[in-house]
Amino acid sequence: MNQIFESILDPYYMQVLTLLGIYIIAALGLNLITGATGMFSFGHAAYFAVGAYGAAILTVNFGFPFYIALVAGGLMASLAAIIIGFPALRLTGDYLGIVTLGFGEIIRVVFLNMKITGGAIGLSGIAKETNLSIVIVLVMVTVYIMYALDNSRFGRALVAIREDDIAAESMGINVMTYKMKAFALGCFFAGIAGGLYSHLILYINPSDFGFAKSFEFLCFVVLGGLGSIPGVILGTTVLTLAPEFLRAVADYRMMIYGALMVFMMIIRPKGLLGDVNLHRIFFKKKYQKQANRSTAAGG
Amino acid sequence: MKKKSILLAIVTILALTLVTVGCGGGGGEDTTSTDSNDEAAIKIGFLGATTGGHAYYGINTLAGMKMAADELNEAGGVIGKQIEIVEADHGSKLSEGATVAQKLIQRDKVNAIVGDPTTGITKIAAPIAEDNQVVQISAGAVGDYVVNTEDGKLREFVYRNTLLNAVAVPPVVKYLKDELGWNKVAVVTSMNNDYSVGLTKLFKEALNDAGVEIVADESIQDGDQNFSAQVTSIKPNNPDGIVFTGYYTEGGLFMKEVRKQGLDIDMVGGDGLLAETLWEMGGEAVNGSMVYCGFAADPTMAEGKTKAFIENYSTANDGALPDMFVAQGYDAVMMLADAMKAAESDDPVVFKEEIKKFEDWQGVSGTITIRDDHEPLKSPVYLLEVAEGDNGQQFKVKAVIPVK
Amino acid sequence: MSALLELQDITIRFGGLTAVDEVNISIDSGTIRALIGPNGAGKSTIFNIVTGIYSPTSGKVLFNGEDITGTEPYMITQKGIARTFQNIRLFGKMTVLENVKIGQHCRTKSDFLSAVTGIINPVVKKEEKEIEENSLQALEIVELADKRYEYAQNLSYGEQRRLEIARGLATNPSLLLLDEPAAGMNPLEKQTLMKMIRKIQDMNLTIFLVEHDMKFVMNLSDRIAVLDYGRKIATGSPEEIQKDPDVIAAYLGKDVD
Amino acid sequence: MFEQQIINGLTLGSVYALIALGYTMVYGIIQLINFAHGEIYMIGAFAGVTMVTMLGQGFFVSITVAMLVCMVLGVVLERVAYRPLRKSTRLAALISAIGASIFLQNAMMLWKGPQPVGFPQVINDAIYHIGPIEVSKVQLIILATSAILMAVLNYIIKYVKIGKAMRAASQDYDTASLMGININRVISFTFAIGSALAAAAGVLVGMYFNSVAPLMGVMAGLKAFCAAVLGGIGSIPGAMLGGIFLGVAETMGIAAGFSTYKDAIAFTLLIIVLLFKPTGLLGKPIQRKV
Repeated sequence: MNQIFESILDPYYMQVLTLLGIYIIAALGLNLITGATGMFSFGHAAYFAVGAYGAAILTVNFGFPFYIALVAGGLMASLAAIIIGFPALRLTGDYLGIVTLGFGEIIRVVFLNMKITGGAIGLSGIAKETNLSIVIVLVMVTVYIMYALDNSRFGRALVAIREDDIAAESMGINVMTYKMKAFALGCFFAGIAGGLYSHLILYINPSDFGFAKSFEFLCFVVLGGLGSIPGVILGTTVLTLAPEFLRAVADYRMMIYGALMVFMMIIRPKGLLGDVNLHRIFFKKKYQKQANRSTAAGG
Repeated sequence: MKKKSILLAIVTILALTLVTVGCGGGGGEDTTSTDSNDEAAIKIGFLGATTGGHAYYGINTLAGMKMAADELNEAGGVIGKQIEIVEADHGSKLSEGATVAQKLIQRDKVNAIVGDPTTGITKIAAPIAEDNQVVQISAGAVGDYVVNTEDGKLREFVYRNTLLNAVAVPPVVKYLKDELGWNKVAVVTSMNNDYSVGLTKLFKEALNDAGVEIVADESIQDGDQNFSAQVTSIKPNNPDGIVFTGYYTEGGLFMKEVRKQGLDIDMVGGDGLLAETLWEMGGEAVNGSMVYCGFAADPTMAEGKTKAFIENYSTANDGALPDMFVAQGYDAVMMLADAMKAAESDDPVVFKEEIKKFEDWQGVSGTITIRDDHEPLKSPVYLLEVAEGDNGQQFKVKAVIPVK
Repeated sequence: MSALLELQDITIRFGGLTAVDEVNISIDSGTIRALIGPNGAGKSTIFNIVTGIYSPTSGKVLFNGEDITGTEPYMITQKGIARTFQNIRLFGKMTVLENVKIGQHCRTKSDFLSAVTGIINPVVKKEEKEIEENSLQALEIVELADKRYEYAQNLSYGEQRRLEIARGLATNPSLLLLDEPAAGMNPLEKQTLMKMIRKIQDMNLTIFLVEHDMKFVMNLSDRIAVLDYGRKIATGSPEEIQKDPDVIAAYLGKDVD
Repeated sequence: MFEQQIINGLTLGSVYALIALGYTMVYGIIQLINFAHGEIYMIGAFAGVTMVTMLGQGFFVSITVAMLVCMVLGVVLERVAYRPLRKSTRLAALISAIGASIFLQNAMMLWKGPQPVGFPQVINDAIYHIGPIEVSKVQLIILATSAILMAVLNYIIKYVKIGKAMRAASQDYDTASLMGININRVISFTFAIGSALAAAAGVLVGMYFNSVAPLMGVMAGLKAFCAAVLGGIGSIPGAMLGGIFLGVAETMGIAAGFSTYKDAIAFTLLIIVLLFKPTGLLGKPIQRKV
């Protein structure tokens, strides 16, 4: 499958698209946490880093096969999320955001001081395993999983928690366990994306996973459209490719990027594809009937 | 349910292909080069940052490259072709480093890349340059696993013209012990700085070999502004000098604290300290501080090529002196030109063989020999000292230590 | 007719304030019990104690004889006690049907693994269909079935009240707590609500009702308990309560002699 | 040794406090985490250094001008990046704040170049000995200026009409506007005061550490925000206490040899406090009405 891509695309696009696919997987993970369940997670890059380092150390130091290391990296990220979730998920709103931001920085500093991660010198010599076809397949799998979750009992419970957690608890949802499951699951995808990242870039350094990267993921999700799968995909695509398009303006690149973010937020506060929901697109006729039914009945 | 998942897959593939088409148009040729981009030109790509934390090194390396390209083009170019510098900025971000390397090779079809001034991004670009058979010369990376891979394989297309710390540290330590009589030293490392962590390792080995005792081992962080705690704990051990392996901002502030707490000892460090910022931060406290590096612009002592280079640069930059990155950026382009002339070809696969044969190659930043492990043996080591000059503080060459 | 729910001298203090003081209430199954009293008498507090949102300083809550004092709210719902809220707490950006489906949550099991394998896993598909049917049934009772795909936040006030009841019904409870269901409704809507509550009672459900509208309470409830400043001052049939001097004093104040 | 660290800690802490006040006041009124506030602190520092180097002004003139420049900048920032999003979700305003901070960082880097700029000696430094402790003149000036500014702020908040309006708005945004308070003017004023304090902090840090860099605002802003939350977001005395507390704790941490974990100290401290007292040291617990 990869040869097809190699023939039509030159490696520069492959590199950009592969990175884009990786960011989409991580952003969809964050969308499950912040978009569906409404929990502010400002430290997403830390779980991305746990996956990146976890998978890389397993393949480099212990000779694990790539796919096993990748899943192991995801599971390690989920484990980290559960450990951090216990204290953090008792808080809500901005306070949860601040605590997750804090834990994100603590994880970065821990990686900076660990021997096995190579500390400040970083970890290099990682084998090149990630290519565009693997990433596209994993993006589609992630999108399918997120879509399936969205329209399941589990997904509905998460959205109920976002809308009103006290009412959700009174309707028999164990809010704490569901928040923990959503957090661990979202971070699992960040871990997988991290594993793919380290086997694409082949050199990882803790400074790359600071809060700047966490905010980057947050921007993908919020700018794309909280809770909307197509929105998050479009948001990630726009914000990852903008720096490439803006290369032509060289020095002004990042300045325009910042201004672009402010501008896009103002014209679309709900995100590019705010309330667009895949489910409603597919079942247009069902919802159409509702529209004319409610107008007819003067509801 | 079946219909839904197919529709879903189509939406995702559609999104991705839409992107490739969009991306194709966007990538665009942006050679802000010295002259028109005719096909006949030899393209040399600049890999570095002009924004973000490492912008300072990038901007200077680029200046040196452009100076060399202009001189070569005025002298009729290389093997009949004009030299063209292709710029790109990765904003000091690791992930963008890989993207820029791919862009230079695939979109701009460069013959060679000069960059990155830092070890991290050089290591990211090296496998990409190696696989695509494009020569990469780093004008700043001093860490390990640049010219060779982690599993010991030598890279055919990746070289550098920097003074390696492993080459420079032993002669410097010998000089400190024999000439300046340092027998007890304090070592200060910036923990979140890979350059500093690596350099401390080398200094400790050289200090032990030379029999110099390490009486204090303190750590700081890049971006720290408050070193009162560390200096207070060094003071009671009264060392003869301080080995500071961090960057210039922290170095200057550290010396300010050392003088504030009444310690009358000097500091020695690597090229991380090499910038006016050292005395802008430290003021007179850094007078007497020593820095070894691969190049130092000292018009009074320089001769031949180096003298001309310094004069040309300072006339073109209203009196400013070129620093090591300008010189090594300049030398990198000149090395590429000489290799192409010797091989009479601008095909990296061909002229890379010539680079391996460099023996006492005379550059503006020193004489360079590429050893058989592809590492550069550069001589001499310039030991500089901060002193009050006519227009304020400047780096003065304290000693020129030949490297055996 | 055994007592479905018993409150045994329930007391709760917030800091120095005693919001509920030694209250004893026992409700027989199948009946409609109302709880009335002036504002701030502690009515909603008692609701919150029964549903586990507050745990009482002292006293016990028995449900079917089982002590459920201080249990987690979501477990109390699983045991069969559903509630509505004084100020409506619906899931605004979810459709009417989805709101009611949440009620079915404690009656179903599939989690994220089964969700993902949902396409091919028959058990999950059957469960989803069941949830859909039960939810539609609940919506039929409150006559909101035709608005099933509308977002809950777009419904009118009366409709939102009825949706909350439907959501409670979907947890197929044995006891339904209604917190001022008739508040803010016009007389016509109150009529339909009364009819609906009677219909619910016929499905042998027990109803525990907090309400201010005396006419509504009087001709709907079987027995009424009256609360004043956190203490129970009277219990009895609607007729007895109307004539009880303490109740009149609590509501209309004593004549100054 | 210990007392010396306390002094260093207090100096650093008072700077964190000045910045933290900006975060707390803005959050108190519109519940917005103004991530671009760190950049305003940086621009204040640059304004100060430009006054000193270009126009050779003394300490007082440059700090006042820096505060004025940043007051205007703060109001413009609110007007452009936050007012349009006042009705939308909090995350939308947050992303706009992040965009604004990226814009300001890179604009400054483009104008003044990426490397740090030296802050010349504006005050001839002298060391005073009080018992075992050595306090430099610059440290005294920082402590004094911060104290004065905080006192002035307290006065404004308590007794001046606009200050009372600010407190009213932070209690209940809508009711305050019903009471005839021009909310937009109050919010602009809050941004102005917060930015002025941050600018002062920037000049003081520039003077104390002789270094001013385009990226200095990033970490300092984040830590000051931690201080604001530590003290109880929304509470002005809380921000002061949180800032001092954080400054001392961080210096103690470095002295105890944890300098490699320096950045993590602030966050660890914050998390511990938040887990036991979710609304911070002085924050008032908000009971969620059911």
